[in-house]
Amino acid sequence: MELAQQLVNGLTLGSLYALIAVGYTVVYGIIQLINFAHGEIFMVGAFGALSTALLFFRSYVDEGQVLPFWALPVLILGAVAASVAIAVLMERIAYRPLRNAPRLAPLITAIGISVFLQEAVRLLYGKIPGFPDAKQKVPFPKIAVVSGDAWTPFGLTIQRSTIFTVGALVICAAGLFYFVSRTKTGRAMQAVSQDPDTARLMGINVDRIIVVAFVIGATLAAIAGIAQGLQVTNVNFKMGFLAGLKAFTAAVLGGIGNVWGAVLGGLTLGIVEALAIGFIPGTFGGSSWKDVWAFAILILVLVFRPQGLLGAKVVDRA
Amino acid sequence: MPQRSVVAVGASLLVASLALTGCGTRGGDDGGDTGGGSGDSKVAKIGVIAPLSGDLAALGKGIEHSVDLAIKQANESNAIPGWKLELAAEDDQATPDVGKNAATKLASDKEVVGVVGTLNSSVAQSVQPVLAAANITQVSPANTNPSLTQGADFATAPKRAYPTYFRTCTTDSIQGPFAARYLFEKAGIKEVATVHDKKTYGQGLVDAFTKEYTKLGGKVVSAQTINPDDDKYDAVISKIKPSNPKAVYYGGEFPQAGPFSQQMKAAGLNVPLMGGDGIFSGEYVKLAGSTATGDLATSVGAPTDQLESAKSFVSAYDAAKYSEPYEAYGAYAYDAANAIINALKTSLKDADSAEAARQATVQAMSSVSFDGVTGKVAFDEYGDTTSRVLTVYQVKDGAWAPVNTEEFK
Amino acid sequence: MSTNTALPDVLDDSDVSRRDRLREQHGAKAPLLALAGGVLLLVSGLLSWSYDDRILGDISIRFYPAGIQIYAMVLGLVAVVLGVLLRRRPGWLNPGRGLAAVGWGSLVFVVVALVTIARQAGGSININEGGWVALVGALLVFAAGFVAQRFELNVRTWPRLPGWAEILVIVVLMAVLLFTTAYTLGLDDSWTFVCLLVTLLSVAIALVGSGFGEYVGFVGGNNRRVLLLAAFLVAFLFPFTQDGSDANMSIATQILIFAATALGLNIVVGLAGLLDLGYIAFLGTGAYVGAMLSQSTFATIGWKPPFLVVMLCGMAVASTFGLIIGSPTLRVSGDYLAIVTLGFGEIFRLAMFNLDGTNGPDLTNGPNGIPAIPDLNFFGWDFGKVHTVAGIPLGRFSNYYFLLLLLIAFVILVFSRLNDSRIGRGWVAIREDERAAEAMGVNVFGLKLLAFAIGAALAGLAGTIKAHQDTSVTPDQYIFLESAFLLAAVVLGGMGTVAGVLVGATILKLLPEKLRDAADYRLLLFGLLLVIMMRFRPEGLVASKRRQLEFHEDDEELVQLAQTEHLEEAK
Amino acid sequence: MSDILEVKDLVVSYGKIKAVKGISFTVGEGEVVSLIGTNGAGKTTTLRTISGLLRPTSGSIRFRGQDLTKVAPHDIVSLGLAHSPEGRRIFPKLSVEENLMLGAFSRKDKGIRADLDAAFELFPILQERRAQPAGTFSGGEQQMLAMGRAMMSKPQLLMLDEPSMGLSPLMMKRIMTTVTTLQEQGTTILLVEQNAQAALKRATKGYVLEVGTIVLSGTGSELLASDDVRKAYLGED
Amino acid sequence: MTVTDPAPAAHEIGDRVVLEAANVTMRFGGLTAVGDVSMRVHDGEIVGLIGPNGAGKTTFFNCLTGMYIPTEGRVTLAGEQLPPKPLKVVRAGMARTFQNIRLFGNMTALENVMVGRYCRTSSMALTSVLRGPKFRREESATRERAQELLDYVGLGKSTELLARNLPYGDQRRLEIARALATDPQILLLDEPTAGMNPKETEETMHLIFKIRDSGLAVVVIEHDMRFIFNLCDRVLCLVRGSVLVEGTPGEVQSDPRVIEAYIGGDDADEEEDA
Repeated sequence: MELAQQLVNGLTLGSLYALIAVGYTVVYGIIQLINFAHGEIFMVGAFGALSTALLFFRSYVDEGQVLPFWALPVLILGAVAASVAIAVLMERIAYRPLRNAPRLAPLITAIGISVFLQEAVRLLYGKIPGFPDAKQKVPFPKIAVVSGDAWTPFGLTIQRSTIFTVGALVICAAGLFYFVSRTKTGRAMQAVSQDPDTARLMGINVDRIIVVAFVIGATLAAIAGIAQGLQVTNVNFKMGFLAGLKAFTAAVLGGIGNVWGAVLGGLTLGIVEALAIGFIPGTFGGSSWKDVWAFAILILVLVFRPQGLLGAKVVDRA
Repeated sequence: MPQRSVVAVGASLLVASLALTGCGTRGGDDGGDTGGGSGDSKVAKIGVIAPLSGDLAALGKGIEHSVDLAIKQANESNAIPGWKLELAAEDDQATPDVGKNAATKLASDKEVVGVVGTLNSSVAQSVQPVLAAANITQVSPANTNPSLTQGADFATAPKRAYPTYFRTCTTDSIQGPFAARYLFEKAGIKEVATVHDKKTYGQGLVDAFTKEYTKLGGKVVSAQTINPDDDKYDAVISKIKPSNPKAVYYGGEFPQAGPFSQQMKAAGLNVPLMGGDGIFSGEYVKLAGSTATGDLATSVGAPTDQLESAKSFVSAYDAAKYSEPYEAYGAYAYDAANAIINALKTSLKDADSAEAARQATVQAMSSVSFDGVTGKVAFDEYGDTTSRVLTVYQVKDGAWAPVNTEEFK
Repeated sequence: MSTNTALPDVLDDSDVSRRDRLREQHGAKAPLLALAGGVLLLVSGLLSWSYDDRILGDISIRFYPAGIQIYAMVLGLVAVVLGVLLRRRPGWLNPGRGLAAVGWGSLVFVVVALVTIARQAGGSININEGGWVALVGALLVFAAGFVAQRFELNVRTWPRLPGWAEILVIVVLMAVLLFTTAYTLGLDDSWTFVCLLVTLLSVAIALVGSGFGEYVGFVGGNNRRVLLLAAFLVAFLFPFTQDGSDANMSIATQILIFAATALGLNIVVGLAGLLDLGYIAFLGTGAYVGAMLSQSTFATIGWKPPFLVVMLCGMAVASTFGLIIGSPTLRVSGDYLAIVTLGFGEIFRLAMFNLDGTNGPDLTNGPNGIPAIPDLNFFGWDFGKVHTVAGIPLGRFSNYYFLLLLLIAFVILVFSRLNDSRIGRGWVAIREDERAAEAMGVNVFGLKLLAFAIGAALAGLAGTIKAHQDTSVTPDQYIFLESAFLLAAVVLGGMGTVAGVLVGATILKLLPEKLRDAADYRLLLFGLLLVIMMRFRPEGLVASKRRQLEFHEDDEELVQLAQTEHLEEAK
Repeated sequence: MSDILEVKDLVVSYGKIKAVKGISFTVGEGEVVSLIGTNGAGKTTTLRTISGLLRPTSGSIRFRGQDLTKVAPHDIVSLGLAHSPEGRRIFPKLSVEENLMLGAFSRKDKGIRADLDAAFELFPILQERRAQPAGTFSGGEQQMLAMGRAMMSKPQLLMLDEPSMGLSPLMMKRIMTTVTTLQEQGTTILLVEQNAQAALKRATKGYVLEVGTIVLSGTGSELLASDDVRKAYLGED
Repeated sequence: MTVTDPAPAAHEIGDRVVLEAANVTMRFGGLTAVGDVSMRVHDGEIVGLIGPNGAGKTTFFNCLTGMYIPTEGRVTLAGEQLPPKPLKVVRAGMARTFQNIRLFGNMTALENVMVGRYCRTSSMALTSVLRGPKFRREESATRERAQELLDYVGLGKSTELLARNLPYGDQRRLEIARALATDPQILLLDEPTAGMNPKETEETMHLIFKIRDSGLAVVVIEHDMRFIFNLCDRVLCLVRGSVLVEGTPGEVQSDPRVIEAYIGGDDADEEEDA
């Protein structure tokens, strides 16, 4: 029973990681860039949803009421809009000029953006009239159907937010699969990831495809942001850092550049963490060591399978 | 070169005209800058080391303003004749390294006699030796780690670590047992689960709680820790839930405790959560949401609106119109500053300079005793506060309400 | 059929930009503009800038320049000198570029100063005549810099001074450096500090841009040992300028520790090309070893050896960790290595956080860390006490400063000697092309491990001293952001260089200390700085020759030479 | 014969280094024009500039009178200019058919299917392996795929960069024969080759590049007969 | 058809077998890239490897140099079986160049060659930091030897140029100098004249002769038939992973199987393309 419960917990956590990890992997697959700031895109998505709630459902929020279910799509739209806007800006302003720079330059830039976005939200969010100060955790509104008391089938506790998260992952993954393998733009994405210059010669607008990759990543991250908000009932400017780090780990674990790898890596990582809390006996178990186990698994996988679980050959641009 | 001569003539004209209009000497540091007033008074500074930027800035600013208030009041009432008190606030960014720099800077300032700070125990550890070396009195409004006053083996062989260090808040070793007695004796809860965030404060609280609670005959059915960086506690809650505790005792601070309470109840574990003064904050109620009703917290001193001295502090603070509220530690900081001022009354009396009075101030601290905002302010042989009045609060209608005030024995 | 004769038309530039045309038309006016602007700036220093005597120091008094008035005069003086030089057109200088830097610098400086005055005093009405004169002067110098013609440097015409004179140049330079540093650090006011920084930066860029820098490099090259000795002497003398105050020394010691660690990282990243995102763990290892083996009552290990042994232990343990972390590099490369090292860094921090007796053995006291680490004591020289040397009291941090100076000298020695050796060539070869290096008989695996081990050992050594200097060791000092800062110091300063890393470390540690007014915004600015740096100068402030070529394809002359030769051969 | 492509005073630089130093040439309708020269002569740079992957420092490139220097590379393709790059550069993880369909990425007309069949007819081996990932192919087969892919955009001008590079003599002959076939079908071809003999023999016009400059030009047979060419590029003394 | 120029000056081929590959087989999954290939190279001998693309030449090369571990068979150098590690192979005396030049682009020509000396020198970290007389002696010897080799291949004047800024032909020669710096007994050249004009090709041929004359054995992969048939003492033609024909240049180029599988039919029209 406890095993099943911890698997559910792991699945929830893993789905969230997977949603974020896809963003790392899609962008890496196209331009071999570790977009370290992707965690912040996730955070911006969560704040986007919060802002939408504050703008359009103010009365509910102020009175601590539960938002109606139809608010969910509106919040998703708001979150996606915020994430996508920031991601596209980031690509345009910071990354595009560095397209041909040595590898370290975009990485440092990414760290810079990450710090910048966190600080910008922390310092400036509360300065927008009507918005709460974001220097600390900010409560996230509850939404009918996806928030509230947990289901308890067979003695298991399944949070409603879990169902939202896992469902979102399934829908997004299916959509992504269709997009990449069945549409013309998807095929162009594959072409760009294999050989951008030649893709240009085919008449593919590579810059546009790169933007598409950032948009896809940002969309999924935004949905993850809402999922996180629903699960933990608050958002904060730092939430992107650890989640981003874990999701990046998941992407690498699955084989960076491979969308299915990101999903698999995310789920694996989530389940490893949950099981480490629940089932590693003695003093090295429990939640204080779970991250150690997660990273240890990552290192082990990479040592024995350097390209990750589903990854293709290592791209070494060192 | 005609142009050059034009420039030359122009320049010399300019210089000549200015020579006529303005001349004077630059004043030295000691001259006329103070802008009138008591020109003959000597200056002594009380420093503040607290996080004035970053996550915890709200708490730090509250400390700074409260000390500022105490200093202003002392100057107005001319508490120390012949001396003017000034505030020297330094940011520690809640980081030991930065805190050490701040302490070094204050120690180098010959006018500094005492310091109120720090907020974090970890920062205190690196600030203590610097201030001790310079004989500067340090009073912390917020450090709760027992080892800061009583040394590494505080439980078995307490030994004063730094003679210059004092604090106005109680240590974990009082708050924890106080909560244990309340739960066991008053609330009649015999089975609890404990959770802490492994930080100095949280762990100390839970350790002290557990010791007292089991001594009383209560049972800790599950002992868990969380990672303060986490947002999600599903796995930990899943581990606690099967053991069916009647309450959860949480050692830590509100940013984690609030969501923990919320998630705990969403997962069907509908028992009260209790914590220390770290969760006694309006923010906790906001984060924990509507399901927080019934959650408990202990805090030091009697409720502020029940003490006469506290009421006047609150009204004076409001009147001073600071940009940030006094927050959780403002009252303690105010008391800490007043403790130093009280000591200065003795030590500065015959001192030639602030620096010369440092040692005397430290000695005077042991005899300080007055009624402060948080209760009686006095220090024992380790530098800990002798005040042991604590209050249990409970969330009712979206706010904390006092339920029981008592002196801990 | 036609035969075109091919001439290497390397200097033919059909596309002269508008700016070049501007320079051709108005270049002749530049010296005059510079002179006029410079004189105005000089004069402005004698005038009052503000009615309020509390802003930016006290700049309300006439004919008694202070603070930013002096900076304005310095800028003016440089502008005048460059203006005169521009007129004379010496072949060994390029005053035009220098003027451009001074122009930009003066303008930024004056604008910052005036805005600060206006803001703090409540309106531009509070700006006195000096400020406006300076503004006009700065605009003139700026215009001069904009239109001034650039000359090709002819390095062969550098005058070769007699040996003693060259040494004198170095000594004077170093003296200026010492004075400036002491003065800069003495500033308390954030905005005065910013103004000074702008002044120093533009003067420095002006000197380098106009060719003085290369001249100094040339002189320094002739007298390498003297230069090194002088640099260390200046560093050694620095505490004596502090008049017993320890405030700046405390910052200086942190800079030194940070720089020593960054230099260790520079071996791994800059030379061997291995991206390490968890490097702070090695500093942490050293610090924890130092703490655990110290006399602290909180120390968890009973063994309390003398500090020299502790230092060796710190190095040994850190380099062992380095080897453990390094060994997966055999199989993992590129971006994957980055995440592995990041993972190890997090594991280290979490392990230190957790090893408190409840979760695993009690080694580190968990989040509380190991406090109350006593000061070092070398043969009766107590680092915690104030010692008076030559009448100047030297406090606790000065003592550590001297020790750390020895440390950094050692680290620099190791770094530069390794760089210029068989090992260093092996590292660079691996960085360039790992497979080719292997096929040329370079022991890739061994050298990678060596890089990790040596880098880690240096960081570990720094850590043992850090533990005593900080008096406490806690896990939250060793978070990922710190590793990112280290990497940023290396990249901002210039990968693979010593000077660059020193500069980078100084900037990253000093700015936040001095910009306390902007304390809340310092991380925001830091993020922005990283982005802007990478955009406009990815090779860092001090680029190693090799790196510079890698980032900007500037090797024109050589390539043209090679191509011409090739062309001749083909004929 | 009208000129389909006109390159005038083209200068291309990498940073401050000039790789192409002011070359001019024209390609007429239905011609096969060869650019020959050693590695580093600027041949590939020229082609990459024409197809928009590189931006010229100065000079003009006119394709049917339209200046290409400001047109984005993906738009150049739809103008009717295809470029089969050096080293083939097929998409290794995509199947043969997907590779070919990407060649027609910029097209929106209905004739794509028919052109796919035409490509298969030109290279029957591609049809046999239409579902296989292209990365498993040998060099020669990849070259066929690359040419087929370029033809899928229905180009008016086909630029082939070193189609014979790294191929065995046998395969080289096959590829060169295809070039002739394509010309006979009416495609204008700009051919860059190191193999001067093969390239010039088929060329209606040829240009010899050395270090970024055109040093010789003429008809294919003129150049073949030239002493300079024979000495420098055909290895005859 | 024959493209052989008048035979180069006669030279001695030693008796000693420097390199012997015995029944080398290399499989990747189900694919056999190299199947049962045997080859012997003597002192002072130049052996050519030809074959169509994908015939397994480069794979075979990688088996020889330790980049791949052959699935079956063994490779011996001067009688010693080679350990399948590039590092040890180089130490044993085999050096190679790459098909697509792999120089250390951001190092100078001299430094590139000095890296080649790595496996013949021994100063380690501690000695490098201490800089004793032994270190200095070794360092200056390395420098001298590197300069000597640059002079030898004709790059004496380009010492301080960055490798990536060298003209193409010089980069090929620098690669050879770098390989020679490892003091090999045998040199393996992977398409050394790819991308060269006939004049450069000829210079390369003379350089290889010069190397051969100094007693080294040389193995060359090439597509340029004229080059290979003029250069080599013996030629192996690989087709689909195994040896189709082995013999003197004359024998190989007139072998009908080689013509059919590799050089192509003798139709007059296409003759001059090769």
